[in-house]
Amino acid sequence: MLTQALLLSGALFVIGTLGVMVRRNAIIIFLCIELQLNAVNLAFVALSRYTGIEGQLFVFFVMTVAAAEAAVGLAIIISIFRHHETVNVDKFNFLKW
Amino acid sequence: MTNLLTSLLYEDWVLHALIWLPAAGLTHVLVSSADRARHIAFAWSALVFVLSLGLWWSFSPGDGGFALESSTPWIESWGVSYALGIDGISIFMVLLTTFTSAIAILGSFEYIKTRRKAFYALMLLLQMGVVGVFLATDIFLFYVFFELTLVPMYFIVGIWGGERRIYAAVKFFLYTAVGSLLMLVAILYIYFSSGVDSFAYEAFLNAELTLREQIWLFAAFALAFGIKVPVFPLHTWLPDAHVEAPTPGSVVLAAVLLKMGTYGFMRFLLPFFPGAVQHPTVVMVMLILGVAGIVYAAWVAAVQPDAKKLVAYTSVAHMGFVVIGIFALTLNGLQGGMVVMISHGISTGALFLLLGMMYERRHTRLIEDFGGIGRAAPLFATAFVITALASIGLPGTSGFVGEFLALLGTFETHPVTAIVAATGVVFAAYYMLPMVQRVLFNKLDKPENRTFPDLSRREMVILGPLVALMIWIGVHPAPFLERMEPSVQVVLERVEGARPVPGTAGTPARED
Amino acid sequence: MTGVGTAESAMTALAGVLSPSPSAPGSASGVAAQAAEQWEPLLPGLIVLLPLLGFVLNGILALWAAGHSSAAVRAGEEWNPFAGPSRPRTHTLPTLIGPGVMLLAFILALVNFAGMPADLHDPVIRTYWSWIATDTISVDAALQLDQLSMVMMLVVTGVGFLIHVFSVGYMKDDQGYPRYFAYLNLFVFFMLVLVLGSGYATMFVGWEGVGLCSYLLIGYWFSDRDKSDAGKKAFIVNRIGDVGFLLAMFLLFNNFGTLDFGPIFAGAEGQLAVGGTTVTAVTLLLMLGAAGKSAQVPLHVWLPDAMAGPTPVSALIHAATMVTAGVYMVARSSVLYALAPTSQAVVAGIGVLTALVAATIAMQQYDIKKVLAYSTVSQLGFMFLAAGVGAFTAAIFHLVTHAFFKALLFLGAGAVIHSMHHAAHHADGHLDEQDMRNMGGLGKFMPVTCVVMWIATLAIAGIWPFAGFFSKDEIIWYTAAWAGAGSNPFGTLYTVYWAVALATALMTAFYMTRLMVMTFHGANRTGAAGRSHIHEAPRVMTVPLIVLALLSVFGGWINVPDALQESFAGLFGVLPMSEWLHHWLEPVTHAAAQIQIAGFGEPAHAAPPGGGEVAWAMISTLAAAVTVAVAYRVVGTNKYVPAARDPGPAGVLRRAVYNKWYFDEVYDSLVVRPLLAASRWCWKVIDTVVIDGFVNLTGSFARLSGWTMSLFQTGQVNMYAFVLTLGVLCVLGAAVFLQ
Amino acid sequence: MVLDYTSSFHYVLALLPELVLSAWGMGVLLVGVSREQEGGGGQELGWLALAGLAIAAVANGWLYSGVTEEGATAMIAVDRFRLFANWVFIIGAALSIVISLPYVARQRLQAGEYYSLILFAAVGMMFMASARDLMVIFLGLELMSIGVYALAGFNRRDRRSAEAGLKYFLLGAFASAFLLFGIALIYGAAGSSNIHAIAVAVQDGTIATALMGPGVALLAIGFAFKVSAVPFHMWTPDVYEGAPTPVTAFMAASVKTAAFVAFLRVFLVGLDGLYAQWWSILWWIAAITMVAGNVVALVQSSVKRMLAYSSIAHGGYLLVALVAANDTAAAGLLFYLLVYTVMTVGVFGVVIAVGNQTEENSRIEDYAGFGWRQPVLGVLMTVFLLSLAGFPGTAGFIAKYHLLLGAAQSSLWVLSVILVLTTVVSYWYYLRVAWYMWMKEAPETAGAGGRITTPFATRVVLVVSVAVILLAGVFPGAALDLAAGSIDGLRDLVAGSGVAAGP
Repeated sequence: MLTQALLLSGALFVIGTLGVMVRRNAIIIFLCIELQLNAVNLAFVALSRYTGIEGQLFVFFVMTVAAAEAAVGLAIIISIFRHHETVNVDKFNFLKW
Repeated sequence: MTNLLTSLLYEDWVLHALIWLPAAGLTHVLVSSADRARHIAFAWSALVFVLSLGLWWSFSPGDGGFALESSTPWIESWGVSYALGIDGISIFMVLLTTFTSAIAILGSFEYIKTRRKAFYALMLLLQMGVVGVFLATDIFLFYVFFELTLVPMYFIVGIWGGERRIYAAVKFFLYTAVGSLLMLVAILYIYFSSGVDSFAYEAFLNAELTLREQIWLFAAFALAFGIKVPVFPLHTWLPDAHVEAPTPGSVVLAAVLLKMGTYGFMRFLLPFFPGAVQHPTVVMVMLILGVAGIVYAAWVAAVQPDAKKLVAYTSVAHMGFVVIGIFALTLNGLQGGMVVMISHGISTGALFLLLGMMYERRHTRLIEDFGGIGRAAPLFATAFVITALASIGLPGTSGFVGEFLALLGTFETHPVTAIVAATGVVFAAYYMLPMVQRVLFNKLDKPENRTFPDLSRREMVILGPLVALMIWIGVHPAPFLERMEPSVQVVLERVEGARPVPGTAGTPARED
Repeated sequence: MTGVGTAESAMTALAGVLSPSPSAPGSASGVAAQAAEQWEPLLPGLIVLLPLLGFVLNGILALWAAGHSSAAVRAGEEWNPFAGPSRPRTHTLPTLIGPGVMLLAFILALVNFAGMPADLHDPVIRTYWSWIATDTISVDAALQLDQLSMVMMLVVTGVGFLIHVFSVGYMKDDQGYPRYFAYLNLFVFFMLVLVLGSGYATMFVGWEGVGLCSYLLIGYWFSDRDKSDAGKKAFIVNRIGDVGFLLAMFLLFNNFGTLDFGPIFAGAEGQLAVGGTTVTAVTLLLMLGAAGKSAQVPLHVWLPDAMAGPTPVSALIHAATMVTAGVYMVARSSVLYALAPTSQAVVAGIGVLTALVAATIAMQQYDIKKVLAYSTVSQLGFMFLAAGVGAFTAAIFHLVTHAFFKALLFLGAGAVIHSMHHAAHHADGHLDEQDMRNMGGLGKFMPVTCVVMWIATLAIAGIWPFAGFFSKDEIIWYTAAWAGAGSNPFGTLYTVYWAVALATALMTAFYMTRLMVMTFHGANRTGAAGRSHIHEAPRVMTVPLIVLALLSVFGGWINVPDALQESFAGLFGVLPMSEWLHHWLEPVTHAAAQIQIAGFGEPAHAAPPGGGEVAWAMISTLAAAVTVAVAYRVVGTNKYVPAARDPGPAGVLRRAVYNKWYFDEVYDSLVVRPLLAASRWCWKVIDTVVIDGFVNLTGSFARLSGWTMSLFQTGQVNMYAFVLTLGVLCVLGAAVFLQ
Repeated sequence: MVLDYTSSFHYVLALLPELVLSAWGMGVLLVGVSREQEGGGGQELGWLALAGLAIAAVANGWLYSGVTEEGATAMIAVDRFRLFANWVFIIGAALSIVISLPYVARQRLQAGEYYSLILFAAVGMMFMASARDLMVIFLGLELMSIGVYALAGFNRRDRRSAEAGLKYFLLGAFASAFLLFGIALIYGAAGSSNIHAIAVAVQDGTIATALMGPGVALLAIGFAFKVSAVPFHMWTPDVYEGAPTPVTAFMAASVKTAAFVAFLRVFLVGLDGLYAQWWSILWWIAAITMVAGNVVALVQSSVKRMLAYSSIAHGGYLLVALVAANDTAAAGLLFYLLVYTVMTVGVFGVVIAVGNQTEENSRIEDYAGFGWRQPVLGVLMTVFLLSLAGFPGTAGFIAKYHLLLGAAQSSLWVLSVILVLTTVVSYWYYLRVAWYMWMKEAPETAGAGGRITTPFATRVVLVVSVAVILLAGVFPGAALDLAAGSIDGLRDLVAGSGVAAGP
């Protein structure tokens, strides 16, 4: 059971990873990251069955952190949107090399 | 003299003073006005020189070990000490440094016209670093000073140099750094091999190293020092650095910075890795490189249109004699190498000063821009000729004593090397005389050369002692030879005492 | 004081020059020490020191004068050094100091010569200070007085003094008058060090020192490119020889642990096998040194060029003294050479080849000094022939007589040139003052010079009873005698040498007569404008000529061979000093002679085709006389035209000879140019392209790879995430793999 | 006193510096909000923040001066290691604030938010250093990161700053996910997230290997991202270049320090038993980081970006200490971080001065002749550069030497050679700045730094920094002992207690 849960978690995580790599919209990318975090949450929950209650506790920490990240991240996205009128990360390559 | 020195407790403070007085001078220069900087710098360096002179009397060769030793813990947790000492090898290097530094500073009075404070501060910093290199008996301390000399030289070349000064300065810096940093790794290796938590020279001597380890470490040390010397084919930084450096920079570079390499050979390479040093392949490689330097550099020197570059290449050739003298592993070879080091410091330093005077007068260093200077400036020409002759090793000058002993010592163990190296005697004439001719002799056909001023009083004061030394060492080198002999003997005994059993390849390097 | 104070040692050294420590570390046995104590040489150090003192004083004056003249150069003015108040310093003092120190040195040498006991068996060594001393080598600054060095010292100081005097006249108008005497004094100093040094190392000091002076004096008029070129060439070629000398010293040191003559010669027989590799190598290397210094083939090319120096310099350095240093060195090393028969054959071969080559070239030269230069080379070849066949005394004998008559010839030529110089000033157009085609008939104007030069010519031609007859005849005879020696392995070779030497002797007579005729006889070709200014030299120049002429006449009588003593050559027993020189040098050459006889057997008493000493003496002098006569006729009938109008020699052979067998050209294309090309190649290719290329390439490579890597830095977040994920995969893979 | 957590007040005491700083940060935020931005440009808020740091320092000093903990298993460590790291964070934050003062004013940034974010980030860092639990590390890391994301994009008027913020945020969160996944796997494998418990489990062999391997790898990746190790460094140059320069300094110095401290504690304490499995991975990362960081820095034309790559390279050097994994290397790492913080902030301080409190003049050409126009700043910059290059006489040398010493002790000869050779490479680009400053003449049109005014406080701080660097370069003994003392007993944990205990 654990194996399946972890595989699912891993699959979600990979999907999130792929999304970060291929998507261009900053918000979508961020959502993919959220997907990754939630994949980890799944793993925590699954593991907590064997290791104790802390695993489930961690999930709440992670969710909190994700919320905080979302707040700051969206603010940053808005801030850059003001400059570029777009959230397409392809356009944000003023800094390079 | 000795009594006087004793009454001043000279032996207690002199080594420290030699290192730290230039630092005091540096500070003084920085807080003084730009106009007075040169005089202040000269006063300090002259003071240091005068103080160092006492070593001549105070130092007695004894059994060849270090004298005037002192050691204060510096970084205790690493076993690093501020340990100084002097022996028959370093005393001459120190004297050469204090002497040429003062001379170089005096020689730069007219040459350096801008940013004087910075220049003289850097010169004193350089002097401090070099003296430290020669006095340190703690490997860590040595390394710190060894590296420390790079910075002032980098700026001296880079700021007051010629057209391609930055290229030359960076090349100088990086070239040297490659070697010295690898040496640092090797130093650490020995540090951990010695089993003693100490960077003291003695502790390193006692490190137990297999032959294979020795050869690797030898390579690292030899690279560091070989670049400094410079040994062919690691020499290409030198011509650039010399050509671009301002005169005083060239003087110090040639007179003492290069000696740090050969000094390292004698002080560290030979005693630390006696097994590797006696390995036939290692010896052969070093001798071949030394000889290659002698012949190759002489050839290249001969076709240089730029007088300074020519002299720079002659440095490579001269240092080749030191290298073969050292790696011949004979007493005569080592002593000869020492004398060549001293002699080269004096004669090449003088040559660079002379070239600097030419440059100050004519703002060119191209040989073809001169000609017939002998008519316009006889004193200059006389000094030039004597210096050139000392440089090519005419008997009666310092150059001969050194080259003779070095070649003799080499011949004792490696006749073929000595035979090839001896052709350097011809090639020395081949590069030096045409330059002398094209600068001093021939027709005085360029109008701007007709007004070439002869030596000023200050310049005579600069060149006089140098010329006198060339002749003194050439005629009566005994005081030098007898002072250095016990120490050189110690190095040699150390090498020979550890003659490895032939055929043993040595155990593999320590496991990781 | 720690006992190594230099101030004291310097003082001791200085004091020691005047009162040296009597014993020498290496001076052989107790008997020798006793003999040495019996004879106390008078201030030998002072003899050497005097010329050095002269150099210092004249040098100071020279710098003073040069300072004035350079100030004038800078101001664009002319400065007459001999006018007004500066004359004492530019002329009077140098005149007194230069020849003065030489006179004192000569007198001291004479006093010592007179005091030297004839039976002194071991050299007297005076040690002044320890020069180069390490644990294994000890070279002292020491002088060695023995019969051989005494002879050399007398020649150097005596002939040197005469040439100094001559120079007073010859150089009197030269701007660098004090400098000239400074150099000349310095030369004598080094030459004395060379001949008096007590070991090879000390000798080498003088050896290179005279080379330096030669360089300075050849290039004395350094503003002239050709002249300074010639000086440079001399120095470099000499240094090639010096390498041989150096290596020989190393080899000797390896075998004997010392470089002092005493122990080496005493131990040589015991330590070195006859004909062994070591001794052969040592002697051949020494010969290389000698060939450089004494201008033997193939290193002879510098000497003719050296004629660029002032003519008295040519007389002193390039005829009488310095160039004979090689002969002296071989004679000094006689024991070693005797132990190496192969080397001897080589030495003799080089000698005879040089004699022949130089003589042929001399026959077709027009420059009076060039003729004399090649003649010198040729005569030096004779000396080496003598040394090579083991006739060391004969070599030294010829060295001495040659010093007399060749110095005389050069000085005479100097007088001619001096005179021609004045003529050239007034001639129309350019007039080469040394070209014999511009001379002719000068005998009328310069009778004294003409007569003394004829004496020298007859001497060099080997005509009895002039000095050259005795010395040259002895060389030729010894070649023949050793060729016929019982077990000489090189007997045939020696016979060839003998024949060539004979032919060369006749050629000598020919070209010298040609010189005399072209210069002094026939019609004058100087041109009317110049002719009136040709005059005899002043007394200060002619007196030394006359003294040398006397020596050229009678100098040979110091060594009349025993075998000829009762014949015509010894005036049927009247000439007093039968084989005096031979006996005098016996202590020095004795050992070598013993070894040689042990190896070759006794020399024969007949020449290869038969005939004894007296017969061949007569044949040679008659042949020479005939040659002179024939040459006088042949050359006298030649119609020479002034150089400006002369097309030069015709015919392949003549042209080859005229061009000195193209030695210079061959060296130029085989050595000089390839060396320069190689040097340039090393610089432009190895240094610039290969080494620096590698260095810069390392830098470029680093920057290039940096640039390449920075290309990944596209600024695209997706790209970054992609690279990051790649890294993750790698690390994860590695982690799984490592588990 | 001894903290045995019998009283819950002990928890407060154990977290005193963090608590002080958190509270102070909120205070600064409140004060900032309550004030109109005017006149002083918020400088007084900066000073206020500094005062908070000072108080935190006092608290830290109090802990340092003799407070010990009972056992070594608590979630929050009260050991020298943490406290030493706290010193470094406080110094880094304080220096960053000082060089920010004129910058914030000139750029008219919201001072209250700015300074409080720095304080919050510092709190996060402190948590990372003190954490003996992977989850606490994660929380500290996020606290720090979120603050720094905001700081990087703080200058909303500057699109480069915004872009930097966005990139940092996206990639940082992305990397956090990996870290978190790693934590989850390790937690599953060892049955605990407590570092000490993990260590014991590893020692006893009671771990699920299949999860442990990937877990360790992912954890390493998460840290590698924060220390900008190649190939997880891609964000670094862009973010460093785009962020406001004082923030760049803070990031380069303190963020890296925090990541390394946590990295060290996790790997050298918790995962020490798995050294055989992770060392070669870190070995390669260290090697590649040193090479790539230095080599790419060669071709940069912007000083800021060059320093970004240089900081990557320094990360590589520091990784060597982790690979060496012995006490010498660990002490070396701490010492290096201390020195690195001072010199990095110092060098950015000069960059700000050259840029005249703006983002201008950051091209290398702008430094031409700068040294002669501003000799004091020039000399300071030169010393900072030499120290960054690791030149004898400066603390940078002692620090780098310390790392080498550690590497040598573990016989990492190849890595040592790579370290010194890449150091040579770094000489080139550090010296390049020096040669522009001293060896090139300024263009006649010298607008660049023509009228540079540096506030007194900045000057003092820079001079003091240089003095510290030189002093620690010449007399490093005390600082070295301090660093060595901070490692004392840190790794004994593994052998020390056999009791597996929860938080």
